[in-house]
Amino acid sequence: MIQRTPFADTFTYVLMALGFVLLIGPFIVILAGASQTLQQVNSVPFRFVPQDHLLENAAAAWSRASLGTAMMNSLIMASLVTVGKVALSACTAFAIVFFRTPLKHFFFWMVFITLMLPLEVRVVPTYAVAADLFQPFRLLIAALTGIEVSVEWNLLNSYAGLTLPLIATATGTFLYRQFFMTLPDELAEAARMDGSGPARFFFDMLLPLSRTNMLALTTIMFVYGWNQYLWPLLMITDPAYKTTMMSLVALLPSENGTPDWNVTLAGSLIIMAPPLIVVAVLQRWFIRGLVATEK
Amino acid sequence: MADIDIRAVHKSYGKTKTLHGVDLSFASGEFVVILGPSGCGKSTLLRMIAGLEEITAGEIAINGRIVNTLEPRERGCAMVFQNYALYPHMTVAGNIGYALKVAGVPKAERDRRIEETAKIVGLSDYLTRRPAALSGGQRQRVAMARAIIREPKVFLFDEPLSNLDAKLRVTMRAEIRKLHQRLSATSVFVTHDQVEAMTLADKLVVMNKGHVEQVGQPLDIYHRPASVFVASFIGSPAMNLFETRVETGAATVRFGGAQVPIDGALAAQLRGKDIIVGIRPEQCVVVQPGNGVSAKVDFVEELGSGRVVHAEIDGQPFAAVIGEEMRVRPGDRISLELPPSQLHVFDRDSGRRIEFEAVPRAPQNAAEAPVLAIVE
Amino acid sequence: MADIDIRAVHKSYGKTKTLHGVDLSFASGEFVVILGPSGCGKSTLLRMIAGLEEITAGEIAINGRIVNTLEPRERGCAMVFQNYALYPHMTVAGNIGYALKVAGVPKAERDRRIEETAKIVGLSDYLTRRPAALSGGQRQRVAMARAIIREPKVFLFDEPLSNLDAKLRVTMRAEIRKLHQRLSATSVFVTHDQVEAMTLADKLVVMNKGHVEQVGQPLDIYHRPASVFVASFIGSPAMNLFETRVETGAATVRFGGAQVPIDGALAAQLRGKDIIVGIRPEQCVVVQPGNGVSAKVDFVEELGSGRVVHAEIDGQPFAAVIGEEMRVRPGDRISLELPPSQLHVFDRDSGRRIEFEAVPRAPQNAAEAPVLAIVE
Amino acid sequence: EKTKFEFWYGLSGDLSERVQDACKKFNESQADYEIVCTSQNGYDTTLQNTIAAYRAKKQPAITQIYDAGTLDLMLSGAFVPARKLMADNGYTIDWNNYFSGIANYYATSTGELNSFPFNSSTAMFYYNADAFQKAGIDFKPDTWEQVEEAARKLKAAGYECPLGFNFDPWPMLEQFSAIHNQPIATKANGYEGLDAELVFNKTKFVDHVKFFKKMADEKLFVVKTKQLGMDILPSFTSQTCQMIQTSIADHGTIGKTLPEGVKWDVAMLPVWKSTERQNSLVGGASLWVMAGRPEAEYKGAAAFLNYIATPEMAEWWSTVTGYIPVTKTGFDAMKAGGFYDKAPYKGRERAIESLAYTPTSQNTRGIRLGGFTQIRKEVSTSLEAIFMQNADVQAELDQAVERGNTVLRRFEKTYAGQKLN
Amino acid sequence: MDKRAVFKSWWLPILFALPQIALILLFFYWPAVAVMRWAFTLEPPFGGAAEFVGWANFQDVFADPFYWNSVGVSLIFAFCGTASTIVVGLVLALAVDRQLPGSGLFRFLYILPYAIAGPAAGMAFRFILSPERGLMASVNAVFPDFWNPAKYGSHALVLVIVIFAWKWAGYTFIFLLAGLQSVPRALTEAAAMDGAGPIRRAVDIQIPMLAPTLFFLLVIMMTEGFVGADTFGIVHHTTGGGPNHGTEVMVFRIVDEAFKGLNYSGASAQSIVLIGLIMVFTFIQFRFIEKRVHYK
Ligand SMILES: Nc1ncnc2c1ncn2[C@@H]1O[C@H](COP(=O)(O)OP(=O)(O)OP(=O)(O)O)[C@@H](O)[C@H]1O
Ligand SMILES: Nc1ncnc2c1ncn2[C@@H]1O[C@H](COP(=O)(O)OP(=O)(O)OP(=O)(O)O)[C@@H](O)[C@H]1O
Ligand SMILES: O=P(O)(O)OC[C@H](O)CO
Ligand SMILES: [Mg+2]
Ligand SMILES: [Mg+2]
Repeated sequence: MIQRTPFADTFTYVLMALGFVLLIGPFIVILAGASQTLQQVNSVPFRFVPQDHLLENAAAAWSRASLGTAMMNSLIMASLVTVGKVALSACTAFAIVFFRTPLKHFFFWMVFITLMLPLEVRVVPTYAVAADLFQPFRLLIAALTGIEVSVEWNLLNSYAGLTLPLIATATGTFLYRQFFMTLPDELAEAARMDGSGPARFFFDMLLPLSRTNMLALTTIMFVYGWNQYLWPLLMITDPAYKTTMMSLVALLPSENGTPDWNVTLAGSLIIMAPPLIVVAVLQRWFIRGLVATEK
Repeated sequence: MADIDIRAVHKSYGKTKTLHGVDLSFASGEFVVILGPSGCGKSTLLRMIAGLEEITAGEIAINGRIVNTLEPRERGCAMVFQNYALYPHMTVAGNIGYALKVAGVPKAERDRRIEETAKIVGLSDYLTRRPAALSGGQRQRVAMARAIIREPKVFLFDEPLSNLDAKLRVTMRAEIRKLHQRLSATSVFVTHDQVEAMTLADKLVVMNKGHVEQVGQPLDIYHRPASVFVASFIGSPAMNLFETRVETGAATVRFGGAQVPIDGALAAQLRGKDIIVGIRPEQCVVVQPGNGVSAKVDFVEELGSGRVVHAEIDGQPFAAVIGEEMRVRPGDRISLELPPSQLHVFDRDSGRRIEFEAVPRAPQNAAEAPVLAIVE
Repeated sequence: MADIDIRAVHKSYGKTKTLHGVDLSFASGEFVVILGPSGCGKSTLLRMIAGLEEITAGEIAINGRIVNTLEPRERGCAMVFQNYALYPHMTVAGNIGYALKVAGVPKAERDRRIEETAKIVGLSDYLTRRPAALSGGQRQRVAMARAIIREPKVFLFDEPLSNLDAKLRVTMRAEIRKLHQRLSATSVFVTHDQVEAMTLADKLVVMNKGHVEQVGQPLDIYHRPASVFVASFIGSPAMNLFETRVETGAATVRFGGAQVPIDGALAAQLRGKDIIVGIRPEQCVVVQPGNGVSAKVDFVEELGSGRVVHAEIDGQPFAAVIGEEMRVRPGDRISLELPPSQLHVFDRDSGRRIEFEAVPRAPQNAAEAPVLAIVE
Repeated sequence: EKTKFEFWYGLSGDLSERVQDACKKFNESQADYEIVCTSQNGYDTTLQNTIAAYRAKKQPAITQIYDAGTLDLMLSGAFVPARKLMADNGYTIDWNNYFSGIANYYATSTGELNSFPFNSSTAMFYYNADAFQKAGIDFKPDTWEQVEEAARKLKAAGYECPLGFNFDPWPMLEQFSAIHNQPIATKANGYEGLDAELVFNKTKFVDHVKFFKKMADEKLFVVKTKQLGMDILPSFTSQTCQMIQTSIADHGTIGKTLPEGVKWDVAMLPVWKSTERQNSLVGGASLWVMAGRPEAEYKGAAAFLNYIATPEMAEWWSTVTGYIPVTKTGFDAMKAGGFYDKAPYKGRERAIESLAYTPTSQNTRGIRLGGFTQIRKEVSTSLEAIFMQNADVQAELDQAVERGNTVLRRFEKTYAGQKLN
Repeated sequence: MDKRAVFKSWWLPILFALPQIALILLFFYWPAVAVMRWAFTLEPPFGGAAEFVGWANFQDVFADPFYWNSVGVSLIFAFCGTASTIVVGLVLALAVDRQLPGSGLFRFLYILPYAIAGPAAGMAFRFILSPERGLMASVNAVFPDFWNPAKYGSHALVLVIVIFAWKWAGYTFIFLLAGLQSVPRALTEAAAMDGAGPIRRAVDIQIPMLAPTLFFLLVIMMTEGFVGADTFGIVHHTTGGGPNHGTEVMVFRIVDEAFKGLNYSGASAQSIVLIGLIMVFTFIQFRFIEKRVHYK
């Protein structure tokens, strides 16, 4: 469009620059702070120029908060959540979309409702369930047969406990459902005409076709898994299973008084890095995934 | 190659009825076209033959065997979908060969047959491409190849040409026809394009609102539409139709200030009846002013190869095709003769055709068949 | 009302050139149709006139004023978009009146003009509806009203009918024409539908691949296509074209086992030249076997109102329109006469028309104008 | 194969390291058991995690519960009483050897110890002697009147923060009430029944808070919290503030953290003039043995508890932390050894002095209230409102009492039918 | 919502859905049942026999002024958080949608904060907006106590909202940008021909066309603000609900009440009220707002 709008253009750049300052500025402050010495980081006014102490601060943070184990655990947790969610969601969405069973709508709503109630709201009893996974079954069996079974399975302080309750929500299922709904009916019909059964269709058609969605969901779930805070906080008492979010506390300037924010910020930079990298790298799919979940 | 019998077939989606008792039978090797406006149930019928849709009531038999409960793959039908439904993540070869792969045909044999089939549809050079990298016509061909490779007894086409541009459509039409001749499978072709229907069909089925309106050869249907619906649906520009009443005295109707005679054997019986009279724009003849029905010209469309006069008679729009040599301008008054032999008469209540003389056929005398006239 | 001058206009998107020097000039009040295949640059040209697209090189003047750098709103053009681009969140009245609102026209005055305009396009009863609650034709009318209310000097239409069904298209075509007559603004109408182009245009511009192929009156273009491209693009079924060489002896070409004479004033100069000869299917005449060009019938398309014989001559496809009374079947051999006056000759290298006699016009004698012949 | 068992504790930072040392020592001392010690980073989280783990049947064999959680544990039925454990496992402990002031806090009405006093402390008053000298203060701050005077002088001498304080109710409410013989709740601070009600909104505590408020308004007393960037302890060790009241447990840390050569001292908490000082409350935590563990673990737990109660370990523990020895013999041994005369440890004996200042009364025996964590939170919230948002002292304290009573009533109802023993 | 093309097997869908359904039953519905049970009993902290108390827990909750305080805080948090994320996202989306040179880079950058966990962002902002260092120190030096989230509840609330908005603005930005880009270009062109300049077009055409997206974001962000993982993480890590309950959002209060206050029953009652609130909100939003936003 022919537009002679120097004012509007300038204004647009000003807005975008302002957005940059607001949204990316904090990263710069963190980076600057994380690369300064104790004196520099505490000087008023703050100097936004990064210095060259990043590595030593990072090393200090790494050992103070034992970030080695924490990063590993977070990585395992985020990966498990991602893989579990991606796999289960695809299966469930397939069942919901491509079959006409009497229970379909029931399942659909059952899954849908979970969208509205995140873990935070039902964290207390979820904890109890994680502590004694088979309790419902025991109660069920006892109620049905009167027999007291004594099998127990405890998920506290385990990767299963960290991840399973997080996998048990519907976000991914919905992403897949939306995608499956956009596939033309004829695709399944053509496959049927070609003699393919449902399972074959799932593996031959749906999975390869949903690659983009998988990447999107991977990004979303990795960020989600990595950033979990409350659940590990409650769930993990064994330091061997501590996640990065839990080590944040250890990173805060210690109470002995040294306000070594440079170390704190360096540590937080380390903790932020993996999801940041994932989002930056998979951004294209991630955005597509985000937007696809909308409709 | 198989014959298909459709007996009293009904279809309902929940409470909405889509097909209300369809009876049809297609002979082996026939090219059947099902024509009808959008939403009339064409696709539904086709999909029921394919086994993609449950049959609510009635039965469908292929080669004498009732297939109501058979899975699609057990029916020996192949289908070409409107949007082709190619598998976007597979190559052309993968698309064509998928049915064989599912059937467990060994790779070598499969590759051989894929190549063979690709040759038939002229895709040999494209086997390793993805559908996204193909043009519309090529995609269409892949869809056909995918059907052909299965050597089906029945070919089903659901508006396979409607996504192509006008030129390609003509070409592909010819190709489908040729293919049919070559493979000699029974073909059922669904469309809402009357030109497609007329040019392709051995047998034409006209549907409307879940009913079959008329079955027959295309030209028969063009010349003797069985109902007002068929009359207005087939032919372009559409047949002129006007509601009127046959005079009680002579068997004529008043129209555009003139008495138009309804002649023929049964004409007398029509006296005093409410009817709808139709005439195709091509059959109207411009005569000296005062001699026929008087029409006021609204505008004229030049088609190069002819012109269509859009006029008004008794306040109703009326179209007539006239030769190029006549100078007609908006606002002019012209006189039209409506040859009685070319009139179609329909019952006003039922909309069904009233057969009042043998068959109103194409003009038979030399004067009306000008091109040949020169030659003779 | 304004005239438009387009001078040596080029358009590039990055490195791809879309328009390569277009020179056109439209007179005030003219109805210009730009016709061309998809992707030829029609919309680009239109949008450059509108100010929606930058002009890479050359200039466009409206009423003598060069508008290259003017914003759309400063050019006094109104545009009807292909999919209407109605504001879905505004009522019909809101849509129609938006331009006035932006211009700060007081509410009372605005309402008056909205009503006036709505009346013109027959939308008075729909003013409070949202576009979503309108039919295709009504939406089209809103789009028109939105353009009309601004009393533009220039009306631009970008395929405004292509989203309508066949029937509505015919109606709206007529309405646009009427409106143009009434408003007497200069109109530029883009389409790829040749029927639309033929029926609407005062002046027809045929474009191809970013070039203007021909400019002229529709019938002129139909009868004297300036290039092979125009010849094949206009007319349906398309003109038969075959490459050949004029005999060095007589001014004839060999075709289908016969000598077809190329007569006319300049014919002698063509001897020994490589040319392309074209003839419209409607102009071929079936003659007694042995008398003309021999053709093998491939298949016949029944259109009801006529039939198209698809045949083969010298291995090339060839179409001819014949009357209904002739029985022709696939495989038959027929003889065709190609009247020399109806032949179009093109240079084989440049594809441009070679004018070898005055004007090959529509048949002038009564025998060739059969319908009227009866009357006279 | 060693029998492994878990020990959760709430100490963090430096003190956490010392616990780990103790665990290591124990593991090295014998071949049958292995204790796995895990810090839960705070007393309240330890209680919280212990409960969660108990509900999940994943409780540790031993857990460290602070004073405030005592009643919560006592009524839980989720523990093995200390005396029973030791008896069952064949250890003989001289239960009377514990300081009565300490034992009383954790013992039943019959004097039976349910848990093992481990890290006991009391609140003390720390001041920077160098600053006092520079400001020309020549007295020790024994009374709050003197504290005020010192504060004024310090201020006059240019010290920005004469006294730093936070909203921790332990020194401010609990210890203050004890040494001034004020009740916190009826029924002997809850020892005599679950139907106790909070009353601290009607005691001298109210005036005390008002005094603090006045001082704060005059910028003589300054709020120092983590949220504001620096808690009281660093404010003292960084010499920002010259006086603080905090646990004797911090004595070690302060000594280590203050720059070499800075003179500082520790005193008993000040009292108001003309008040008869009472003994202060024992703070810190005790070790509980949780029920529901395999028998073998109890053997190990008993061995561990026995191990840390040995005089050598008790002395080591008191040396490396600021905690006071919990047994009389331990204390005597250390005193005899001249421990309290040596430089870094000098002054710690005042904690015991404070604890043993008078025989315990109804108001100084301890606090036996359910959900006391929550009550503390209500109090500190009120204090925060008073000092940060200028809320009315009486109204805020009334509210804290009212809300605290709600907690008590819910607790009473939850354990309806249970008797305090 | 039904697909026409479906397979007929009845056991296969069950097999496919089973893993997730099982997880949902176990970790969602079963806990939900427990919440219900606890809400009507007095659950002892260490477990054991719990007494049925009817609505008493709810009465306690409703009688508690701090509960209502947390409702208010949550409302402010969710509303302001939602409003600021949407406004910032919208402004940036409108700017980037103009597709001036370089805007692609900005688009790439704006989404990055979304990757950051609430607590981590909280920690960073504690430094960045700390009253004694960082940016605000200079301001505070001139106007003492101009900014002191440790002291003033309102400042603290602003702080957590800023963190929330920072993290989520990129998210709304992406949706709004996608929404803008799906507005047919012809519409803005039509408006341009009708004489509207860029700002007028934004206000008259683009923003109204975004209504469905805005509505969607409204629902999502309100839910996120009320019960989102980040809401808890931010509050817990940045202010711990203080000062003086100033930032005590409902989720925080629930967790705090349950795990710190050992009052599982009261917490469960609050959970149920919260769930009810979310449902009411969602309902209101769908019932009254959605009606106005769909054109097609
Ligand atoms: N799955 C379905 N559920 C409910 N109604 C349906 C379903 N499929 C089709 N219909 C309805 O049945 C009728 C016939 O549909 P059908 O697809 O057979 O029409 P059609 O003749 O093929 O039309 P078109 O030319 O538009 O493809 C339509 O009114 C349609 O709305
Ligand atoms: N924004 C653009 N960037 C790059 N190429 C473009 C752009 N817009 C159009 N083109 C190219 O310019 C050529 C002409 O496009 P234009 O839209 O003018 O064609 P058209 O004649 O209107 O075709 P149609 O009938 O399909 O609308 C096409 O090849 C198209 O791909
Ligand atoms: O800091 P401590 O270990 O002395 O403990 C202080 C209080 O007793 C905690 O409630
Ligand atoms: Mg259909
Ligand atoms: Mg175009």
